[in-house]
Amino acid sequence: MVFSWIVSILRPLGMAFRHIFKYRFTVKYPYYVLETSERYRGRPVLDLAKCVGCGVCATICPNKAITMVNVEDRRYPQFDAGRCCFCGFCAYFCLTSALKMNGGYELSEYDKSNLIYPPEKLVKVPPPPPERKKVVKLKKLSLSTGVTHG
Amino acid sequence: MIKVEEEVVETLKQTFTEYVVEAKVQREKRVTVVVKRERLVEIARFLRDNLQFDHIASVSGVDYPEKNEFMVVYHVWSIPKKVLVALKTSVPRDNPHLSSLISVWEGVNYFERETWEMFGIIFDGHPNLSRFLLPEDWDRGFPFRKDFKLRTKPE
Amino acid sequence: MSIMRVRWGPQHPVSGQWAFWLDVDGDIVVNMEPDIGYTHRGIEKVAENRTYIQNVPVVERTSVFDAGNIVFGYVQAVEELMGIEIPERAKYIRTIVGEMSRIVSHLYGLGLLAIAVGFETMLMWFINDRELFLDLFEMLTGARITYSFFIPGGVLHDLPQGFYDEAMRRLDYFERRLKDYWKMFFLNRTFITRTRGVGVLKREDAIRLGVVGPNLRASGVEADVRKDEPYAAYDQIDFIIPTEKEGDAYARGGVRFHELEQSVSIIRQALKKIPDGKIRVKVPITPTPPKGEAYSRVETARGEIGYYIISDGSNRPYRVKISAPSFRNLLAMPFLSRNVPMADIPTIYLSLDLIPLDVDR
Amino acid sequence: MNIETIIESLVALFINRPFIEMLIKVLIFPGLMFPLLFVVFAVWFERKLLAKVHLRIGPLHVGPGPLGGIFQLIADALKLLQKEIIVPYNAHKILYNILPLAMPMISLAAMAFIPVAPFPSVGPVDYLVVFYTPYNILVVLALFAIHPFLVIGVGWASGSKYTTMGALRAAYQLLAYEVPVMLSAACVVMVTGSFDLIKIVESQANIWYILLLPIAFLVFFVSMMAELGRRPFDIPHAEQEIVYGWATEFTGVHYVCVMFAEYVNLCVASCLVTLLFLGGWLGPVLPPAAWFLIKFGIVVVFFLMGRGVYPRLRIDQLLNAGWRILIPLALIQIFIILVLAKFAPWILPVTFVGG
Repeated sequence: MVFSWIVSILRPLGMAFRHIFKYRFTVKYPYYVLETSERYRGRPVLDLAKCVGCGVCATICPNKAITMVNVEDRRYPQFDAGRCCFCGFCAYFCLTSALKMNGGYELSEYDKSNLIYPPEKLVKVPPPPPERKKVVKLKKLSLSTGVTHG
Repeated sequence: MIKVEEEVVETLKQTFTEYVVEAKVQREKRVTVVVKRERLVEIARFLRDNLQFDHIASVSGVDYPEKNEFMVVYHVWSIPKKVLVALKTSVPRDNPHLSSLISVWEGVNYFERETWEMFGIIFDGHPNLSRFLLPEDWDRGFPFRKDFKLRTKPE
Repeated sequence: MSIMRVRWGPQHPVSGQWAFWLDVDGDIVVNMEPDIGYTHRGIEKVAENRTYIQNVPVVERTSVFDAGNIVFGYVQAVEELMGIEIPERAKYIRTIVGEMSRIVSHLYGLGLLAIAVGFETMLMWFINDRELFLDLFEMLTGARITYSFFIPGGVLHDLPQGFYDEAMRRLDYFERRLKDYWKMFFLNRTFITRTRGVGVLKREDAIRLGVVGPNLRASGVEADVRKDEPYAAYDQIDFIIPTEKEGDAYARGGVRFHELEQSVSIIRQALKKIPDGKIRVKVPITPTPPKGEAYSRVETARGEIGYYIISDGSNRPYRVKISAPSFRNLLAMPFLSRNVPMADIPTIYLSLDLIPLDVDR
Repeated sequence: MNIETIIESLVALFINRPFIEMLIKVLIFPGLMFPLLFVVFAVWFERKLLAKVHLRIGPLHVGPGPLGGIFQLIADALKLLQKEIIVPYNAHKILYNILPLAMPMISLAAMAFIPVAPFPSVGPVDYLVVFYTPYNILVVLALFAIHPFLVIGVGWASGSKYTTMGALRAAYQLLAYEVPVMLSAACVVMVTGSFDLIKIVESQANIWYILLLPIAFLVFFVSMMAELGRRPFDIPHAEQEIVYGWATEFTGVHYVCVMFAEYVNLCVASCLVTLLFLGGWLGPVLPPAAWFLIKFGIVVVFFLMGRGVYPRLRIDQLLNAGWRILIPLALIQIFIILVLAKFAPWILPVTFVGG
């Protein structure tokens, strides 16, 4: 009884000391970025050649982040990142897969008006992370140390 | 499989013939009972004591402006029987009074308070019908009614 | 004797986005009143103004900690209204996502319970391993927290390449860690002293107050929607419902912990049994279910959630009532915090796993 | 009198051995500089150590390479010193402003009585100690015991509900744990037969008291932890319950003082544990000061580790533990000493009269 009492006090101490020497989990974000998965839902990117202007994306969008605008007699989606909830329905229900979700998630802007992406801006793929950033791949999980990230 | 549900419906119909407007088995494990509001407390107590409906699941108000009435739906689950009963009763829109079921199921306390706040249905006998989810100084009426005017965001 | 009225929150380290009014006599709380509504978004009203599929991300915001199971109920209610049966494979994928979501949510909830007694290590370790499943979610759905993955008719995506191996490896690791956790936290004498006998909820009180989920099961009631009314693929999977008799904070934590073990086993079985086939039946973009109503129950991490949806035949629901688990557990909070030391208030609050988002909706 | 004679007399006044020794003692090693550096290092080390236990990285930026974050405390202190001092409306203005400033002074005063290593000097003793008195253990413990009263005063003077609660909790806790601290220190004093910390250390040349008096060590360590308010005994602060306890209302310089006092107290307590039970500066090969610092560091790690391993106790459980477990344990230890003195007096370094 007394023995188990003492064990229950000392064992956590030992376990905590053991964890001091395990790998860290934190990713130092601005210097290192995580590689996102293939399906990652960042900002949608438009393929102008495929878009038929049907407006399904605007219909399905729960937050009215997508509105249809006219560009040279054609209708194209305009995207407002400030309203987007990143559900990905626009890309999923797109009839011609003209809209695709892209992994780019660094969407913050100083000016609110920059958050609105007219079709010509929506076409551009978000640039990859700057040079100084190192992309950390999802490391193989090692069963002994429990590391998942760098 | 569906025997327990039918038994519940039959018992209710026989015991409260006049006050049960409609009772039917919606599907497996779901029973819908529409009752008159005058005997709501008695029927609820009968459900709890004789039919073992002991676990309150939800209380929802529904607004039907064209019929000029509110529908209040008590969903009660029975842990031993594993059946959910929807106990419905209608309340006139111009005189929305209903006796509270807090003496039967204590769990309806906050549900009724919320329903009062959102629909303006007054539950007689409820100990504390005061502002709960909305701000203390809310004065724009009852937001979940259908005639509540939504304020749209200024563009 | 003089009673001091202390306002606990919303600017308080552990209160969350709500407040309690505590009447304190010395160090003993004699009465407690919740003051909620700081995050009231009127989701039920919002849902009346959107189409059935647009509502999926909206109802998910009820409680983002357990996004999978929260949407599960809504989607099932809509399917019941429309009278569609989803393919077997979709059912299994839903089960996997639901259980992973339960693990994620329980890890967070247990971590918060540890925070209530001042045990940051437990929170950090749990958050750490939560990441294992967030990565899997990212792989499967494309989002880490709010993965609007279920839509009426099925699920959005099929399991990706290599998901089985990755998931199995992570589950192996996680299962080993769970044993460590049991030793480190639940057999830790200080943690036991702090949570045993705190906030004892007896069986009859739990039923009377309408408490749901792990809190109800910790009081000795074996009630779980997954067994009572099996949805998705739960009727084809072998698992048990952990229960405890004591009904105190430790028992509530223990039930959650054992549910983690069960969830791991459920995911394993589902991944092994999953049949081939379609993952979605065709449903129009704006579905219009016939007139009627449906009440669907789903066991989320915090307990049973009920969606009562009334359809009037148009493309928007006439009424959506969300009977959220934390709102139902909330009634136990004032009941338990009478004549307890002030130091037990956070333990009671977080052992019930109340989430203000979920309470307010 | 020309300028050269002035300079010469000044040099004669200041550049001499006793004065420089005094300067070293007061300003550098056991005196001012040591606790200051200790606080900077301890805060950083606590953050880093807890981060490692939590599987995090910890502070990273202010400071070079692997010592990243070591100057974070200095940056924080500079920021806090610039801040406005907010005095709550209900507060007692004078006490609120004075008491927090008094706290670090009393802690530093306790530090002045602690000898840390032998040091051949012309002063009254050949040890590194600022003020020497043969009753220094009594003085240190007495200065330690002033803290509860300051805390009660601070909590009351802040005029807020949370601070009052925190102060009352602190009063209960600190007063309850004075007794086991005194009793377990008394064990050491009994065995040594002296109130002098130097003699206590010297008498451990054969066997450290941690081996001779394990129960007293346990009681002393645990009650010191409670006195310091380290987790699992940080009930007076108890962030999750009463925001930050008696220190909730402090901003700017007051907050700096309060936190500084807490860490100086940690330093004093670790010194005491090292001196009383771990043989102080005794040890082979390395210089005595190094031995002292090594043992001191290990004690500090164990003091800090409690925060990563145990949750906080409740006030009633804490008082129970104090009155019902620690005090009887200390009394048992005293009894054991008496038994030893009767039947195996050769173990003890001191001979009891009539033993």
